[in-house]
Amino acid sequence: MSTIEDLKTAVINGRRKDVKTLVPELLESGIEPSALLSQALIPAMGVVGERFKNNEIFVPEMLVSARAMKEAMNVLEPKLLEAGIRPEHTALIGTVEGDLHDIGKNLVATMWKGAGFDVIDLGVNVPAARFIEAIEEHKPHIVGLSALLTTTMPAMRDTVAAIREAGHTSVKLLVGGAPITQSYANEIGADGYSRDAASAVDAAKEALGV
Amino acid sequence: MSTIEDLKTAVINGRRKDVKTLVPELLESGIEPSALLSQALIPAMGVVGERFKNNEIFVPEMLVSARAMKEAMNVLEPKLLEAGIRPEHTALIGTVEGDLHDIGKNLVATMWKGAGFDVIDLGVNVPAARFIEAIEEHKPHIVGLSALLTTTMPAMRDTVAAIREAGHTSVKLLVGGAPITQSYANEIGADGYSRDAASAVDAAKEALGV
Amino acid sequence: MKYKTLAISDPAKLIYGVAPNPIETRHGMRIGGGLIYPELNFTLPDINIRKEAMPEIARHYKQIVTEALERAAELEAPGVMLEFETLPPMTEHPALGMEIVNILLEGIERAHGKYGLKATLRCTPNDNREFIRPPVMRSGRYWDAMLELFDQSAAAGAEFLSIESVGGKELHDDALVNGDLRAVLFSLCVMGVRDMNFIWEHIVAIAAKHGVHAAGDTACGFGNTAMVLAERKMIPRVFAAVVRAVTAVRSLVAYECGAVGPGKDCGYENPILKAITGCPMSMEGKTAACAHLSPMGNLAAATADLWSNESVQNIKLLGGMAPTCYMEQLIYDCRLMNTAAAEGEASALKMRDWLVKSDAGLDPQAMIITPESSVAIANAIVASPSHYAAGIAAARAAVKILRETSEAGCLRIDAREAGWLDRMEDELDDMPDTEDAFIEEMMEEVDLEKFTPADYGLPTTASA
Amino acid sequence: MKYKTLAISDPAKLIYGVAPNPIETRHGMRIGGGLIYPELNFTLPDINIRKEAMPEIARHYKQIVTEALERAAELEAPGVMLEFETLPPMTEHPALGMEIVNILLEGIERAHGKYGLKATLRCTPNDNREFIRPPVMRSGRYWDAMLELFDQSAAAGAEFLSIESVGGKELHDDALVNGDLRAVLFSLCVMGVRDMNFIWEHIVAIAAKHGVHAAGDTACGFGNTAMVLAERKMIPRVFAAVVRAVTAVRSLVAYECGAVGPGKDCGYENPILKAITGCPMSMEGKTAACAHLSPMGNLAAATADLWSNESVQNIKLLGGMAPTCYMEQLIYDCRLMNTAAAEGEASALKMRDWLVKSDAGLDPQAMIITPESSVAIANAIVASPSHYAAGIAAARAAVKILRETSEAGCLRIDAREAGWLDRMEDELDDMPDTEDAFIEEMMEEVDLEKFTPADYGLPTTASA
Ligand SMILES: [Zn+2]
Ligand SMILES: [Zn+2]
Ligand SMILES: [Zn+2]
Repeated sequence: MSTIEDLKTAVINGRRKDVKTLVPELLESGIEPSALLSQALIPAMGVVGERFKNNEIFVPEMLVSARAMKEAMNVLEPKLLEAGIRPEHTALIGTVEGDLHDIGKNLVATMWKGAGFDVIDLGVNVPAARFIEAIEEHKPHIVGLSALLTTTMPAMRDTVAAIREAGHTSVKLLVGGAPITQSYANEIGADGYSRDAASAVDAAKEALGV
Repeated sequence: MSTIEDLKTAVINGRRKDVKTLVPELLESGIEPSALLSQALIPAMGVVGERFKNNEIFVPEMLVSARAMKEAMNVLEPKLLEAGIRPEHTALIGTVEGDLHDIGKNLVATMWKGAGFDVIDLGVNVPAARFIEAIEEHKPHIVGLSALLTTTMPAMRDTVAAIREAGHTSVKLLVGGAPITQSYANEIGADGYSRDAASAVDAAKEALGV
Repeated sequence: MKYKTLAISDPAKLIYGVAPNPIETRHGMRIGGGLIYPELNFTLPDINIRKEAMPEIARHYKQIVTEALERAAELEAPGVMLEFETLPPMTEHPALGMEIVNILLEGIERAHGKYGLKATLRCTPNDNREFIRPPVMRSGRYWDAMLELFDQSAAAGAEFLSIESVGGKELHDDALVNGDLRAVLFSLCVMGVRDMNFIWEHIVAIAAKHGVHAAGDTACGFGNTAMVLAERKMIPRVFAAVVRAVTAVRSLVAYECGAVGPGKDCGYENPILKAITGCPMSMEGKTAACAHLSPMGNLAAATADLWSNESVQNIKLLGGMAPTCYMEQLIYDCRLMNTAAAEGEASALKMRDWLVKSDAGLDPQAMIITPESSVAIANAIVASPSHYAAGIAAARAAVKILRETSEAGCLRIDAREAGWLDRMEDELDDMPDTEDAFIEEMMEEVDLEKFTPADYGLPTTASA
Repeated sequence: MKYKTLAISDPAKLIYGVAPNPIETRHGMRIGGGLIYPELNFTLPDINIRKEAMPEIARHYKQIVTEALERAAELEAPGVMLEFETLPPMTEHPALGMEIVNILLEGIERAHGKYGLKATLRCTPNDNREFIRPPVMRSGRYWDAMLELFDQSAAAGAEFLSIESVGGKELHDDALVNGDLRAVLFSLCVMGVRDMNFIWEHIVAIAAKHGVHAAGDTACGFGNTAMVLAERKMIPRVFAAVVRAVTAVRSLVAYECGAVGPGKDCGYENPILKAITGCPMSMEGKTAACAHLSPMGNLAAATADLWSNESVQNIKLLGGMAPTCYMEQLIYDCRLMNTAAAEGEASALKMRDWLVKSDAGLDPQAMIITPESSVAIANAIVASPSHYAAGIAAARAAVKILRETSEAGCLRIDAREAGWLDRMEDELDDMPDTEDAFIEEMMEEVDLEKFTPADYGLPTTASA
């Protein structure tokens, strides 16, 4: 008989087909959807994220695991919603206005999803007003702002200020991107900073205090 | 008979001995001390400063002229004081706390003297309190602050702030030194910035609006 | 394929400072005519580019051109290329861009008058078309503004026109992070080639109209994205190396349309293009560490005609403003290479070989652009009947080079990466014979929300 | 004079990477043993160094050592020297300095454990004695704190001890701006030599106590002040060049007292000292443009055993933090030179000669430190009976080199500067025969408010 551990291994190894058969099988055996999520999928992505951080695997390998997790979530998500179970944390993410870079932003979104966050990706070139609108709609715990150009750093600063001025003082703002430093993050009043995608989950957890 | 023009030429050429004989001679001929200052010495140093700025002469040559001017001033100064004539502008100058560099600061002082300013040199490693004390004592129109280290730039910022907080809002603050830029000068609220010693007279005049 | 043979088929002739088709500038630089010259790049510190900030922005550019060219004159540089890579709002609003172009051109003339310095300007508007998602590639306000800036800057006196065009990028980022060589080939050799043909026809026409040079393009957003991801250990270096080889096929189209060089600094595929076209090329390496770290810091100089720092903000370093410091560094790099070359061909070749040997064995991406590798890949490209076939051939040639040099002990490949050579070879073996078949397959797979097939002259669906 | 003959009397043997007396580090670098290694220098951005800022300051240094050594490992540097040049408050309060020393040493050990990287630390406390005016040179809290930091950093594991000592600087700044060679000789060869003897006896004793290396000093505040003033066109280059030659006499004293090298990066007099002592030397040139512009960007590397960037703030460039970017640049510079040298002595010599030829003819300060000039000046020094005589002899040798090379058309001297050679020669002709006579003359002229003669073992007045 298959176990939760098998599902975890299948996600780690990025075996989508195995995942596709394991999930219904485990659900039928009476295991709760939430248990599959918290005991197999999220820990699996934790392992994968750790391996990536330690340079043991490359992004393509990590993304194969992420897709395997998504395969499972396609089945689990409706069931979790039915049971009234929502992800503990909601995250918004976007690249600031004037900036079109999305690889880093997308990777962070993937890693956050792997950590079990509900992630809403606003895309690139996102004006401050759009961030605020989305904050009011989705009530996220965390917002990730990305900038890859020195000349869009001011847009990041302005976005942080606009969000705060709009009264959203408790949502945690995380910033990152090639030109951004910890001291710039402090200076503009962000709650967290991530040097690279690999550290984005740690940074988010630290900002959330979990 | 010697003329004011001869004195000017002697200063430009740094001929101290000639200056030493020309000054008494011209005074005896009935020319006012203030005329010697404004029509010979200051214009002479203006020419020298201009030549230096245009890379036609080196500092050692400029200093020879400065010493020739000083030779003249040794005679003229008491007479000017007697006649109640004080330099139009008083300047304070110093290198900020924690910083020991003085070549640039000294050159600026020399150039300002050449422009007819009364210059009080506070030396190097000057704490903000010492600047304020001296401002209260000498009531200068202009204060020059020098910093050569990135790590003493904050001391420059603090000194500017302390002077303003002490209520000295109208004295013009000029900053300079290798790590200082125009935008840093703006940022810390200085009234002027000089890229190098050669431009220090222009910068001072601009700040004073003369 | 326009080029059927190589302009430089002997690797020993693929060398810095010398190109079969040199270009003379108005002030008398001869690029590719024997000397390697510095090409200075620069950008703003963190400033919001708005109309109100233009006086400050103008001050920055004026300071950059004045101080950097003064230093170049003091160090007696035999010539200097300045590249003005615009920032997006400067292309979106050509009046802003032109304000800077004019400041730079004035600075160049001032330095020529004052010091006799030979300097010239390359103007590189951004390709802003991707600001709309999916991008509108062949019309619209971004397209119009870009052409306007090309036209006006050439009219004002910018002697070289370049761009880092983005056609195909819609799918390429994902292709990279997924390590998907098939999607890379589609992005570069199907989409990219089509867009290059479209855009370069226009740039060449503008250059001709004003008597200036259509210089060249770069697969920066493709090959350099791969390089940076590899440098950050996000994707395998061997994969990035093969991507680099394929980018040559895309960048080549500019020259097929009439570009004459110098190719843009960040095109690490340029040695391959130099072998094919004989046009001079700009390169960047160690002295572009201010912009990105590099696994081929010396090797990149081996075949360069201009030597660039890629980009540096106008911020203060202890020695001076950063662009001035980098100008100095570039000049000394060039001086050393020119000193060797002044002693004759054998000395130039010795210097070149040391530059190559310094890096080639340590990184697959370096190994791919040695003179020998460049000629091999160039040969694979010109022997191909189509760009599609050339892309596959370039990739195959690259895999072969990596395999052979590593087996011969001349290149160390990380253990984690070894399997990727087989994986890529398998992917190449599975490629359809014809481009039409490939397009038909791909149109079933790709995300049509990301790009507009019609903008690439592609059928909207596989069946269409 | 301790050295009566040269360790390297054949200019062809005065070459980068190789010193007659190499030094082995704990992790196995052999400095002067065949390879040229990078020496990274770094400093803080604009931060007020106060106790409360120490967590932030510590973060900066930790980031510097971690990221720069990671890059060094990625680029497979065969070894790396880090230099920690303290900032004044860190020497004034040795506890602050030691906090950084320990962070750097931990970083070095971490990189050794993780990557096998061979790195080592040079600790260079400031000479804070001049914080009091006139300085107190042989006692007092600045002196005590400095010795304490030397002692503690050596105990903690810093393998090399250096300083940029300031003895004689009280009069030298004025000597420079006045172009007064006589006062330069007094500052360097009378005052400086006496202070060097005093301070280096102490440093050598501390190094011996902890089994580490007393490395060397530099006349940075003298020769480099002259160089920067010349670079800014404030004093003639020929004058700065002659000052440079004279600084060698002062810096030599460290080796006479037992220093073993590597001499400090910013000592452009180091080639002369290498010829005399055979000790390895650090140098800096083009890749120190971040710290100061240079007229000998390539030439400076020709005889170096370590290659340094002199100083860069820990600020963000587009490619990474500036120290990491400069680490990369230094490594590539060294790689190129080591690649040539790996092919044998003739190749190393060829590379060296190109480095020399690149700059020597364009600037008097460069011409003074070519291998040939260095050996000539070194010969003049060791043939002299005293430091006083050596100073005059070095200056004469320098004037002679400048005159001969410019007459031979090998060096271009600016028209404005031509008269200065005669002027300096006249000053040298007028120098008294004996040091005592010189001291007697000078004590009448100098400003006794600027320094304390007793601190130099000098009579308080001429008559005393
Ligand atoms: Zn680029
Ligand atoms: Zn120094
Ligand atoms: Zn240093």
